[in-house]
Amino acid sequence: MDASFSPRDRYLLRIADTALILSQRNSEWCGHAPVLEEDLAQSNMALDWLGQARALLTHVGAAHGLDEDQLAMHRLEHQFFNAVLAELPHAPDGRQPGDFAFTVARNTALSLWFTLLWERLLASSDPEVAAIAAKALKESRYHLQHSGDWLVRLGDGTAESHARLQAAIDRLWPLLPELFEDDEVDAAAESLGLGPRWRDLQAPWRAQMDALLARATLKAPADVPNAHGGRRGVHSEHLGHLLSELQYLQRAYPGGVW
Amino acid sequence: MDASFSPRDRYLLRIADTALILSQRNSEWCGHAPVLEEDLAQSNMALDWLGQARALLTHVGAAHGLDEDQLAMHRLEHQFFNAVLAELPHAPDGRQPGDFAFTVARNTALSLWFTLLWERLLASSDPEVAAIAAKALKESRYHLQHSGDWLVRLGDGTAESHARLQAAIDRLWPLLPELFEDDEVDAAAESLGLGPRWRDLQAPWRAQMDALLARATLKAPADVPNAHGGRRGVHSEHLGHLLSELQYLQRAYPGGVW
Amino acid sequence: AAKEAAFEARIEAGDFIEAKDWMPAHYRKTLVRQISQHAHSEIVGMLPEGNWITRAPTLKRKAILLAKVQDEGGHGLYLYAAAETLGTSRDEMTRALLTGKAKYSSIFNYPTLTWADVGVIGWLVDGAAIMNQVPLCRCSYGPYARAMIRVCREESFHQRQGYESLLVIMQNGTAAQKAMVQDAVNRWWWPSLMMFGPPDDQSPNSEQSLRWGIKRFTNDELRQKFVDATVDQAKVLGVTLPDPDIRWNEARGHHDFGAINWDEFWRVVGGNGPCNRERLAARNRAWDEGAWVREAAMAHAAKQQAQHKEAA
Amino acid sequence: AAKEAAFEARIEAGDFIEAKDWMPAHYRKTLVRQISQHAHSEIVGMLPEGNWITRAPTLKRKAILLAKVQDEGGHGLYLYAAAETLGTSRDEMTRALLTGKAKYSSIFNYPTLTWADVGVIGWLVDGAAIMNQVPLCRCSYGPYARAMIRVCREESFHQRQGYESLLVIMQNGTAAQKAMVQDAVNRWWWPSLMMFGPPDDQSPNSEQSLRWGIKRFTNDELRQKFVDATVDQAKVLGVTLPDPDIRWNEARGHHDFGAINWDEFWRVVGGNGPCNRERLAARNRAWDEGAWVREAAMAHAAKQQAQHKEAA
Repeated sequence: MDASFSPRDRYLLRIADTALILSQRNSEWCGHAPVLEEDLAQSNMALDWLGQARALLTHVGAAHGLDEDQLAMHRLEHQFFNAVLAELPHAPDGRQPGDFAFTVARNTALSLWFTLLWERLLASSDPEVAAIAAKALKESRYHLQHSGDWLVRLGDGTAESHARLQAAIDRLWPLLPELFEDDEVDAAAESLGLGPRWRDLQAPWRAQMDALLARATLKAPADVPNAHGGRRGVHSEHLGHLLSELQYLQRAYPGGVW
Repeated sequence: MDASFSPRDRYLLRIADTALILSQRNSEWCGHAPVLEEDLAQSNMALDWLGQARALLTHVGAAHGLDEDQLAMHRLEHQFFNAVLAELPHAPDGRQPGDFAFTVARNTALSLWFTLLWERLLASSDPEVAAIAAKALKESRYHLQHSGDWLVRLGDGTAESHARLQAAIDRLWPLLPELFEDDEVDAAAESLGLGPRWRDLQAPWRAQMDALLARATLKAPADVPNAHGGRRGVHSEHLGHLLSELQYLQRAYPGGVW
Repeated sequence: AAKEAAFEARIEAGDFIEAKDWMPAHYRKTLVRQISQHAHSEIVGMLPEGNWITRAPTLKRKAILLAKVQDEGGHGLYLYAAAETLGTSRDEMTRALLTGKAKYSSIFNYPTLTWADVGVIGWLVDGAAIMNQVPLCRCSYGPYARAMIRVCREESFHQRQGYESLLVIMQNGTAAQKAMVQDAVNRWWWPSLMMFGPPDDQSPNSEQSLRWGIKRFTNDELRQKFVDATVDQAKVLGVTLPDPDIRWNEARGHHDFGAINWDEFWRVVGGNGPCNRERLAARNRAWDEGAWVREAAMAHAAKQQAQHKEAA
Repeated sequence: AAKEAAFEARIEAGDFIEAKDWMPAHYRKTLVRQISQHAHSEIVGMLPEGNWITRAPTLKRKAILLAKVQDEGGHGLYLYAAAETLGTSRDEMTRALLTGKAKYSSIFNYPTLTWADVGVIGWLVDGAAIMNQVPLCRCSYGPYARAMIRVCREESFHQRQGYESLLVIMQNGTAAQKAMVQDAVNRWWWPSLMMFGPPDDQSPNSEQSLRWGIKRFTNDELRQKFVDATVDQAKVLGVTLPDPDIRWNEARGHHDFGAINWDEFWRVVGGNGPCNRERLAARNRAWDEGAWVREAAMAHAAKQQAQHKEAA
């Protein structure tokens, strides 16, 4: 796809792509969860994130004459701007089913982040974004409740579940700094009134996360410097594999109508 | 791809595709094997199978004005005619690295099968096929030696390795009948002098496999009826995922030159 | 014996039997078997369609498919709950599934090989399921009948969605897409017909079930209804059903159709279909890998309870 | 001390030191560290390129890549063998890698994100490696020098293959393909320059290594040679090196270039690059999951030996 994206587009695509890729990952649980109720809950969250992504992609695409599927299915890897955290497989070795501990930890971390972000986007100067945020915020609060409950339940469950959750937290922690990085895209969004600098979400995120970790008897690892540039289109090696699935059908049947 | 394949084409594509897909699977070990020497050996076998597939695809494609890559990268799933056994992931849960026990068991079973097949193809009425067989037979004998040695080593190693190998044999056994099935494509190949009916390979395969299993202190499971139609383009659910990787790049960069 | 007579009279009168009511042991057992088998089918049925969620061709189709597979999980939930009213537990039923003791619908032992399989499953497999299930909404056991009302409503919706997704392709798609649809129809047609079970003369449990109002039509009656309904739908769609013997029989007022390969049916029921082993392995993996999660949830709940007690 | 003087004299004379020869403990230790680090780099280096084997765009490119990654494994094998002549074992070295005690080239802590990365690694990363390694073919320790001759021959071949694969795209490819190449060059250029190690004034071990003939040029000398050679290759290729400060300096007879971000270098060396954790995890997984295979092979060998003894 040949499209050059403005700072406004990029700001919104970062959010849209993070929701889209997280949805794609969580949909992998459908049929494979530890309890049937979680097959439903994970699918439900995946559906919500997919819906949020679709709304934003449609909104961004409108300016380029592109629809949601052209954006989702025909961009190349470096044109995706999601945070790398969203694209990691649930288990480091890619096994199916994945590591539910990581799923719970990531969904908690990102639901909290989304909740804080949507709260701020309610006041976006772009009324469409504000409208999307209003719906998404309700969903995110539910996701945070659900995932946070599991975090506490598993962190403060058995010795094994505690160890697994702590390992999951340790695995995701180095991916967090990207969620709070600051750059010219954020600056543009702030000056347009489009949305907050992500950096501004860090303090409230950390305070609430620490409270959750404490209830879950888990420890926050030491912070490390940011090494990830998903927001600038520089991803982990996992995204390419994920996209080869996500986009396969559109590419294998060119000109298809679905 | 719009191409209709004659019985001759299909007969050769069944062999080519089995080699191609087996190569693709075994190449997954490169960098992840239990010992460095096996990183090299598995890669080497993958290279041999890839070479055999390329020679046959080039030969089949010539009649259609198609090159090896058009055949490998632009056919849809139902146009692949490999035996389903070749496409299974090394571990049932898809984890990386895979189950080396299954790798060894499958490579033994298929190397033996390939050895018997190439031996018969030396006498093919198609001189190009006979020439390909001459080179491939030497390679296959080496593969059989190498894989068979591992089968014995692991079957008659520790209690754990024995159990793993037996589980691997149990997992692959239901996939074997397809390798010896008989149909109109085989009949055509026989009457053209192109190659043997696969059914004719069954007795010698079973005799040699039983001898190897005995040395490995492993048991052949009970035979079951054939349920797989990879040879007719009806695969397992694994091939589609494998193809989404194999073909991604050609499809994502249409008109590309590599 | 008086109880039994009263029970038979209520069945005769078309009353619903409720969980607290007396019922013959065999009636109870038959229902538990049928309802749990139905629940298991919903759960195992999540796998073949779930296989395409990550590869759906558009985001809208992805959302529809994800919601559909989620609904199947939901059906599994109500059905397990309905079976529990008869004195079994979800754990017990799950173990029966995982050890291979309990059956599930054999149709899910076939693989989903293309995207069109998803649409065709909606059209044919859900179509056949509805044909089987609508009569169960009037089943004599109340909790099952009520669960089936909800299940059937959702299944009809899925069936229409599946059919519609095929119609879009057959009306406006490329030649390769249309070939994909026809290929999927070719593979699913016969297994769909097998979903109604063996022919009436080989179906030993049917008679009793009919008498008890657990079943309302015979296998062959339902199969014929399905063929009659589907032939016209295929015409509208523009696909060919892979049976040269299908033709309208004026005298019978039904479509004739070719002989079903019952050997294949029994082979797949007997465990040797293309995906039997993988389906069961996938369910076992989900269960085994989830054990620590379930244990931890119970441990946490116990801790919470202990705290509440202490506080009290 | 007499031994030490004789050793120094041989080094001075340009003789090779062999495994059985006396050598200072620190010389031995330095070599073990360097050779094993080099071997580890080959092994870890299989991962980023291995990531593209299943997705290579043509069967020919797949064969070339598979053979190349296999060669890297082979280099690992000779280098471990060369290190073993100094009295260490492959197991010992492997454990040092897996626990994070031993280092490997930091370049492999960057991800391969597109197919072009494979070509660019061949061109730039292998190019830089060769620049570093060719002098080692004259290293004072014989077994290492001989291993390096073979390694360098194969690396040169890989470098030409990588460059050629990019040339094909830049000359005949589509705009999207060319953009992919430029993007890969942008990502790999600076990390390639870092491969020569910190600036000379911050490289504490260099001086001793130079004196012992383990090293032949300083980091900065090699880096300059690499820049000079690469600028012209980039021109032929038609890509832009992502450094606006690159220009020919007539007075120096070399190309000037921009400042390297040494903070990033130290961050990645320190374990916080984009892939450090995943690379080490992948190696540990291969090792741990392979434990049963290695144990069984030893158990089988022991059984065989016991049988031979009995037979004898």
